[in-house]
Amino acid sequence: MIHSISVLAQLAGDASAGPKPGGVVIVGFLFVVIVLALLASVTSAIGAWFTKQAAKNAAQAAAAAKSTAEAFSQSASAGSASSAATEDSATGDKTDTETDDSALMAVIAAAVHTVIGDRPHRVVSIRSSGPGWAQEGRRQIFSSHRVR
Amino acid sequence: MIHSISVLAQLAGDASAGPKPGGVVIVGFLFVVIVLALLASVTSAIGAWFTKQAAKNAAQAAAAAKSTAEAFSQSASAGSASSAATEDSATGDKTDTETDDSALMAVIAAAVHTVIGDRPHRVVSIRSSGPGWAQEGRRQIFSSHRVR
Amino acid sequence: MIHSISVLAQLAGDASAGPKPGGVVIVGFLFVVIVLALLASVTSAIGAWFTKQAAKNAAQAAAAAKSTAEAFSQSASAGSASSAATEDSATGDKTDTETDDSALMAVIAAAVHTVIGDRPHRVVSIRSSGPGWAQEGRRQIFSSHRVR
Amino acid sequence: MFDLLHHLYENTGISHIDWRMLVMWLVVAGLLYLAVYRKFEPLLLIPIAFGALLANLPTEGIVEGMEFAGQHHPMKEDGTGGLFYYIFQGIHLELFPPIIFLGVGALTDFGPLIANPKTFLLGAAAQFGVFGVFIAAAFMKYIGIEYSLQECGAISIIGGADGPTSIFLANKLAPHLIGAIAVSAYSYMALVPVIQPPIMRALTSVKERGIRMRSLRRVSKLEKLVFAVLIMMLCIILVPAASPLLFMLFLGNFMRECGVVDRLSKSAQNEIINIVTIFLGASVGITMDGTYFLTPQTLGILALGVLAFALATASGIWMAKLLNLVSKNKINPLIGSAGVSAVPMAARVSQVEGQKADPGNFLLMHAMGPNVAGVIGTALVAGFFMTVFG
Amino acid sequence: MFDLLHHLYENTGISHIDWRMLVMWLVVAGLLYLAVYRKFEPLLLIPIAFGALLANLPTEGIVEGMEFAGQHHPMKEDGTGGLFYYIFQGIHLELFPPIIFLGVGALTDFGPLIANPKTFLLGAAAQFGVFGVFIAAAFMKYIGIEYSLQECGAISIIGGADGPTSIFLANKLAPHLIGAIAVSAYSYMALVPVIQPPIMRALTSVKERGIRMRSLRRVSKLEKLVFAVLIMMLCIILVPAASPLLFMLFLGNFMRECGVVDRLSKSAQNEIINIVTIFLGASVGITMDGTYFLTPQTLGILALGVLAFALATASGIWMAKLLNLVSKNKINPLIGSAGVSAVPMAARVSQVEGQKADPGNFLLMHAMGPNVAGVIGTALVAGFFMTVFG
Amino acid sequence: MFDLLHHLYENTGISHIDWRMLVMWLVVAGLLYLAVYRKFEPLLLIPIAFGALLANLPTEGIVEGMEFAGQHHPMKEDGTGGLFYYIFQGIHLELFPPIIFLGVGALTDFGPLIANPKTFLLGAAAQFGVFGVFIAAAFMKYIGIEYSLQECGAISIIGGADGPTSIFLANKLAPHLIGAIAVSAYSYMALVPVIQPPIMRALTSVKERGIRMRSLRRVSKLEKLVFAVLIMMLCIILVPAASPLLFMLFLGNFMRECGVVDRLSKSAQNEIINIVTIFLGASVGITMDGTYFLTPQTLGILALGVLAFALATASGIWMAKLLNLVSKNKINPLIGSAGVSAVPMAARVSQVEGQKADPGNFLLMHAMGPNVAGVIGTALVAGFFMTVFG
Ligand code: NA
Ligand code: NA
Ligand code: NA
Repeated sequence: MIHSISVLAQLAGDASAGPKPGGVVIVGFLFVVIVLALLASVTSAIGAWFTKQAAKNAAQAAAAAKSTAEAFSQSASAGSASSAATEDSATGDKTDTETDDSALMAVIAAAVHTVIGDRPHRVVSIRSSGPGWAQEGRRQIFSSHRVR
Repeated sequence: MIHSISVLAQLAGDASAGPKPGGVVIVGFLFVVIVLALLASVTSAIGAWFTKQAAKNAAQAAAAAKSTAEAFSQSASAGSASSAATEDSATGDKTDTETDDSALMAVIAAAVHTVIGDRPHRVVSIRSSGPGWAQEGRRQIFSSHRVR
Repeated sequence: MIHSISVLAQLAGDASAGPKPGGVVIVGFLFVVIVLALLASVTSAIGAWFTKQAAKNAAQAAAAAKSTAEAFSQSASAGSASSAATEDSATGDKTDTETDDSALMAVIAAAVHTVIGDRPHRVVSIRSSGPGWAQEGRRQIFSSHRVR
Repeated sequence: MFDLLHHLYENTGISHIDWRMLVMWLVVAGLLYLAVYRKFEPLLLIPIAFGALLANLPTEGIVEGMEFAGQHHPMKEDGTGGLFYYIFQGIHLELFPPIIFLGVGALTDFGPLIANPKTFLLGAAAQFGVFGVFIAAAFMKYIGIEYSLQECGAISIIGGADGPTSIFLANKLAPHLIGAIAVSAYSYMALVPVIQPPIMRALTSVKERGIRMRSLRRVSKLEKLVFAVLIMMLCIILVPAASPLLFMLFLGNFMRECGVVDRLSKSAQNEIINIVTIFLGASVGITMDGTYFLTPQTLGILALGVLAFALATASGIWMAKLLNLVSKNKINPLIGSAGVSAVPMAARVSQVEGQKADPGNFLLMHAMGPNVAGVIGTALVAGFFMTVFG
Repeated sequence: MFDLLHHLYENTGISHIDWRMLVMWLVVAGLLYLAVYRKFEPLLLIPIAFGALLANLPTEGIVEGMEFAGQHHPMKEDGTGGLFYYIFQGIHLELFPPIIFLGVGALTDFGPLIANPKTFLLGAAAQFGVFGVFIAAAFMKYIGIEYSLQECGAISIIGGADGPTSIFLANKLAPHLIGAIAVSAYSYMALVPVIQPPIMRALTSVKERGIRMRSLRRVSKLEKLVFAVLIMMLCIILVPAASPLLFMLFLGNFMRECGVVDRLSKSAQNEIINIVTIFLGASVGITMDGTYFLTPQTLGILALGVLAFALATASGIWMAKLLNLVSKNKINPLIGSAGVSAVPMAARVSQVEGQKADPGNFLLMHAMGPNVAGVIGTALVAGFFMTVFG
Repeated sequence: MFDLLHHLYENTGISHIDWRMLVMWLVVAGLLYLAVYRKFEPLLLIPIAFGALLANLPTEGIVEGMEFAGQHHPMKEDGTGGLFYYIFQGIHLELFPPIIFLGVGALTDFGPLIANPKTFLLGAAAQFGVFGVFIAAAFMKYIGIEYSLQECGAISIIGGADGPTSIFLANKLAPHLIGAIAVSAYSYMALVPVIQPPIMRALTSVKERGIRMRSLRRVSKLEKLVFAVLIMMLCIILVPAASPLLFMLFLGNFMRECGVVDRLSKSAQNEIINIVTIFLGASVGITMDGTYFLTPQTLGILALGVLAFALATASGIWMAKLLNLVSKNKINPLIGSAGVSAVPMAARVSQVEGQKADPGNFLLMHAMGPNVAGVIGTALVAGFFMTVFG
C-alpha cells in the first residue's frame, strides 16, 4: 500500500523543505481512500462469512424451533410456534441469529400457547433480563416483595 | 445615573479610609434599585413593542390562515381551519406569532380535513421536527425501518 | 474489645519486624467479626426500640384515624376510612408509622368520601408534595396556568 | 503483633472524638429532622447535614488537602487529596453555583415578570433586607461579635434568600462561613411560610390585602427570548462581577423558552442540577467542622439571617404601597413580600394570604414576578459586594 | 464615598464596550435567529451564540486564566481562573469531542454500511472536499489572506461536516480559529439541504437519479459487534492519531448494539451527550472575541467552508458514477453526496432528491451507508493532519 | 514527499504490534463473549474489555502522561496528557469507587438486614474468604510467584466480591494490578451461580437446606434512616480508612429511604452511576497492557480469586451452622453463602438452592441480609488493609 502511494507521490515533486500543500493533498487523499477501501474489503469479508452462516443457521433454527415446540407442547399447534419463529426473523435488528435464541423463543411461544390455549395470541416482545448488578438489584428487591 | 447616585452619596460622609458601612449600604441599595428600575423600563419597552406587534400580527395571521385554508382545500369547511387557527392563538406559550407558522398550521389543518373528510376531528398538537443531530439521527433510523 | 483481640493476637507470635501475614489475618478477621457483631447489636437495639414504638403507635393511630374520620365526615362510612388506614399499614415500606401521617390519610379518605359519595372508591395513592425548590417551582408554574 | 494492634487502635477514630463533635451530631440530627419530617429544603439540607456529620467524625481520605477556617489538612502521603478536596473544588473554583443557575434558569418562567415589569421594583426593594442586615452585622461588634466588612457582606446576602448566590458570594468574601451561611439561608427559606405572614398582616390593611390585580397578558416566545438576551446583556454590562451567575441563568432560560433544544433544557433541569446539588450540598456541609462552627459568630449569623428575611419581607411590602401612591393599576402589597426570592415559596405565601382576605383572589402568578425579580436582584447585589470588597 | 462610586463606575463594563463588540452582538443575533427560527443545528448554535455573546461583553470571573488568540487573560487575584477557564479545559485537554463521539456511536446504526460496504468508498471520495479546500486555503495568500499549513488543515476539515472532529482538530492545529471553524461547520451542516441539491442535479442525469437500488440485507447483532471491534482496531492501527475519537465512537456503538448494557447506552445517548454539548458549545463561543474574530481570516473561513461542502458533495457523486462503471449492482449517484457526513441531513437530502425523480424510490437507508462512512473518513483525515502537522 | 510518506508510515502503528498484544486481543475477545453472550457483568466487563483492547493497540492521544506498571508514558508535546490520563484520574484520585457507592447505596434496601441483624455475622464470616486468600497469596512464593504483603491485600479483597471496593483498595496498595484484580472480581461475581452451588450442597444436609425461616418484620422508614446514620457513624469511627466508601454508601441509602429527595436518589441510581461506570470500566481496562499483564502474577490472581470465592462461600455457611447451635430461630445455612456479597446474585443462588430442597421455601429476602452485610464487611476489610499497609 505504502509503495503504491509513493509512486503517485512522485508527481508532487520534491518535499525536502517540510510538507508542501500538493504533496499533503495527494498523499492524504490517496491514504484515506486506500484505508477506507481496506475497511470496505474487511467489512465485505465479514459480511460474506455472516451471510453464509446466517443461511446455515436459519435452516437449523427453523428445524430446531419446530422440534422443540412439538416436544414441549403436544397440544400446541405447531403453526403458532413457527409463526413466532418467522416473526423473529422478520423483526430484524434486535434478534441475533444464534440457534439457541430462536429455540428459546419457540419454547416460550409453545409455553405461552399451553397456558393461554386456543385464544388468539402473539408473542410481541421477549426481553432477556438485564444482568447488570444495579438493575438486577432493584428488580430483585421489587420482585421479592411479591414473593414474600 | 452615576451622577444622581453621587449626590445622594454625599449624605454618607467622607470615605477616604476605605468603604464605610453606611456608604456601602446607601450606594449599594440605590445602585440595585436603579439598575432594576432600568431593567424594568427596558422590559416595559420590549413589552410595548411586542404588544403592538402582536395585535398587528394576529389580524394578519387570521386573514392569512383563512385564505390559505381555502386555497388548499375547497371542499374543507373553512370553519375547521379557522377553528384550528383560533386554537393556535389560544394555546398560548408554545406558539410564536409569526405569520408563516399560523399559515402552516392552517395548511396542515386543511390537509388533515381533506384526508379525514367530514368526520369530526381536531388538530390537537403539531410538533415541529426537532432538528438536533442526535435526536434527528435516531428518529431517522427508526422511521427508515418503516420506509424500507 | 481491643483487649480481647490482643489476647488472641498472641497466638500469631512476634511482630517486631513489620506485620506478618499470620498476625494480619488473625487480627484482621477478628477485628472485622467483632466490628460487625457490634453493628449487629446496635441494629438489634434500634430494632427492639422501634418494634416497641411501632406497636404503641399502631394502636394510637388506629384510634386517631377512626375519630378523625368521624369528626370530619358524619356521613362517610367509618369503614372506608379505616380500610384506607389498613391499606396504609399493608402497603409497607413507603409509609412511616407516624401518627400524624395516618391521621392525615384518614382525613383525606374522609374528604374524598364526602365529595365522591357512596360510589365505590379507594384511595390508591397519596403522595406528599415534593418540597424541593426546583420540582416545586416547576409544579407551581404548571398549576398556576390552570389557576389563571 | 502488639505493634499491629496498637497501630490499629491508634487508627480508629475513638480517641479523636471531642465534645464539639457531639454537639454537631445533635445539630445534624436536627437538620435531618427538619429536612425529612418538616420538609425544609431537603434537596440541600440532607446533603449538607451528611457533609456536616462527616466533618465531625474522625475520617481518613476525606478532607486531606483542604484548607478552611485557618486549619490546613495536609495532603495524603501519595500527594493526592481526600475525596472532598476534589469535590469541594466545585465551590472553591466557583463552578457549582453557576451550574445550578443553569438549571434554575431552565426551570424559571419569567413570563409574569415580563408581563408586569413594575414588579422588578418589588424585587429591588426586597434587597433592603440585605443592606439593612449589612449594617446590623457591622454593629454586632457592640455586643461583642465582630465581623469584617467582607463577612458582613457574605452574611447579609442571606436576606436575598438565594442559596447558590449566597454560597458563591461567601466563597469569595468569607469562605470559612460558607457552612453557616448556607444552612441559615436554606433553613430560613424553608421557614418563609412561618416568618412572612405575621409581617405581611401587620403592614397591610384588610382592604389592601383584598386588591385584585389585572390579569397578566400573554407573553410570546420571541418576547421571552428577547428579554432573556437583553436583560442578561444589561446586567453583565452594569455589574460584570455577577457574570457567571447571570450568564448561566439566562442561558438556561433561553434554552427553556426557545423550544428547539428540549433535550438540553431537560438535562439542565434534571441531570445537571441534581448531580451538582448532591455534591454542592455535601461540600457545604464538610466546612461545618465543630471546632470552628460552634462560635458566637455562627450564632450571630443565625440571628442576623432571620432579621434579613423579616426586613426583606417588609421592604417589599412598603415598596408595593409606595408604587400604589403613584400608579393607576393597583398592586396588592401582599405580592411585595415575594420579592425576597425563595422561589416559589414566597409567591405561594402571597397567594395563601391573599385568599385569606378574599377567597376569589389569585395572586400566585402576580407574585411570581417579584419572586423571580428577586433572584436577579440578589445576584446583582452579590456582584456589587464583590466589586466593592473582592 | 466618592472613591466608592468611582470604583463602582470603573467596574461597570460600560467603558469597555467597543465597536467590535457591537458587530459581534449582531453576529450573535443572527446565529440565534438561525438556530431558533430556521432550526440550524440549534443544539450547538445556541450555546455557541451565548458563549460568543459573553465573549463580547465586559465580564468578570469568566475568562480569567484563558489564553487565546495571542491574548492572555491573567488569573484572578486568588489564583483561580474564571468560569470558562475550567469549562474550556474540556476542549483544551481534548475531552469533549471524544465524549460526544461516545454518544454519537451510541446513536449510530452502522447496519446500512455493513450491508453495502462499497459505500465506504463514497465516504472516502467525499473527503476530497477536505483536501480540495486545503489547497484552496493555501492559495488564499494570493488574494491577501495568508493561512499557515496548520491553519489550512484545520479549516479544510470543515468539508468533513463533522462538528466534534472539526473542534478536535482545530484545538490541535489552530486553537485561535476554533470559533470560526465550528460556527462555519455547524452552519453549513444546517445548510446542507440548500447547498447540495443544485449540485446533485447538475452532476446527474434523470436516468441516474432514477436508479433503484437492491434492498439491503439484514445485518445480525453479532456481525455489527464484530464490525465495531475490527474496524476500530484497523482504524487505530493505521491512523493512531485518530484513536480518541474512533475508540469512543465504536465503544458507544458496541454498547448500543450488544443489547446487554442498555442503561449505559442510554446514558451515552442522552445525559452524557447533552451535558457535554452545552459546555462544548459555550466553550467554542467564548473564543469568538470580536477583537480577533472580525478579521479577513475569519471571513475567508466562511467562504472556504461553503466551497468545501460543495466539493465534498460533487466528489461523492463522481465516485458513485465511477463505481457504476465497474460494478454490476448500480448505485444511485444521489447517495454519493451523503458521503459528506452531516448525519442524517445529507442522507435525507438524497432521499428527497431521489423521490423527486421517482416517487417510489427509497434511498434513505442506502444513503445512511456513505453518511456514516463519512464520519469515519473524516476522523481518519483529522488523524492524518495531526500526524503530518501535529 | 518521501519524507512525508516515511513519516506517515512510521506513524501507523503496524510496526508497534507485538505478540503480547495479539494474546491480549484474544483475552479481550473472550471477555466480550462472556459479557455479551454469557451476560457476565456486562456493565463493567464491556468497558473494561474495550479499555484493554485500547491498551494493546498502538495509539496516540490516549495514554500520554500515564504511569503504570513501572512504565512512564511522557506527556504530549503541548504538555497535556492523553484522553485516559484524565479519565483515569477518577481512579487515581479515588473518586469513582465512592461515587459508584453513592449509587449502590441508593439502590440497596437494608430492610432485610435490619429485620434480622444476626445476618451481619454471616457477612462477617464470609470475609474469611479474604483473609484465607491473603495467607494463600503470601505462600505463593513457594511455588515461585512472589507477592508483596500490599499485593496480597489487594488480591485477597477479590474474595469480598465487591468491584468498586476492590478497585479502591488496589489503587492504594497495588495500582499495577488493578486490571487483573478488577477483571477477576467481576468475572467471578458473574460466576457465582457456578462456583457456589456445589460448595453449598457439600456443606449442608438436606434437612438443613429445608429450614424455613420466620418471615421478616416490616421495617419503618424512620428505622431505616436511623440505621443508615448510626451504622455510618460507627463504621467511620472504628475504621476511618473506609470513610469515603461508607459515607457515600449511606448518603445514597438515606436519600433513597427518606422519600423527600426522589430526584436526587434517582440521579444517583441512574445518571451518576451509569456515567461513572463507563469511565471506571474503561480506565480499569487501560491498565491491562499486555507487556505487564501477561505474567505469572496475573495468572496467580485468577487462581487466587476463585479460591477466595469458594472460601467465602464456605465460611458463610459454617457461620450459619454455628449460629444455629446457639440460637432459637434457626437460620437456613444456604443464606450464609450470600455473605460473600455479589449483590444480588449470591442471594438468588440461595433462593434457587433452597427451592430445590423445598419448593415452598422462599429464602431470597432472608439472603439479602447477609448479602448487604457483606458489602459493609468488605469495605471495612479494605479499610483494615489500608490502615495496616497504607
Ligand atoms: Na432575592
Ligand atoms: Na465527513
Ligand atoms: Na463482600
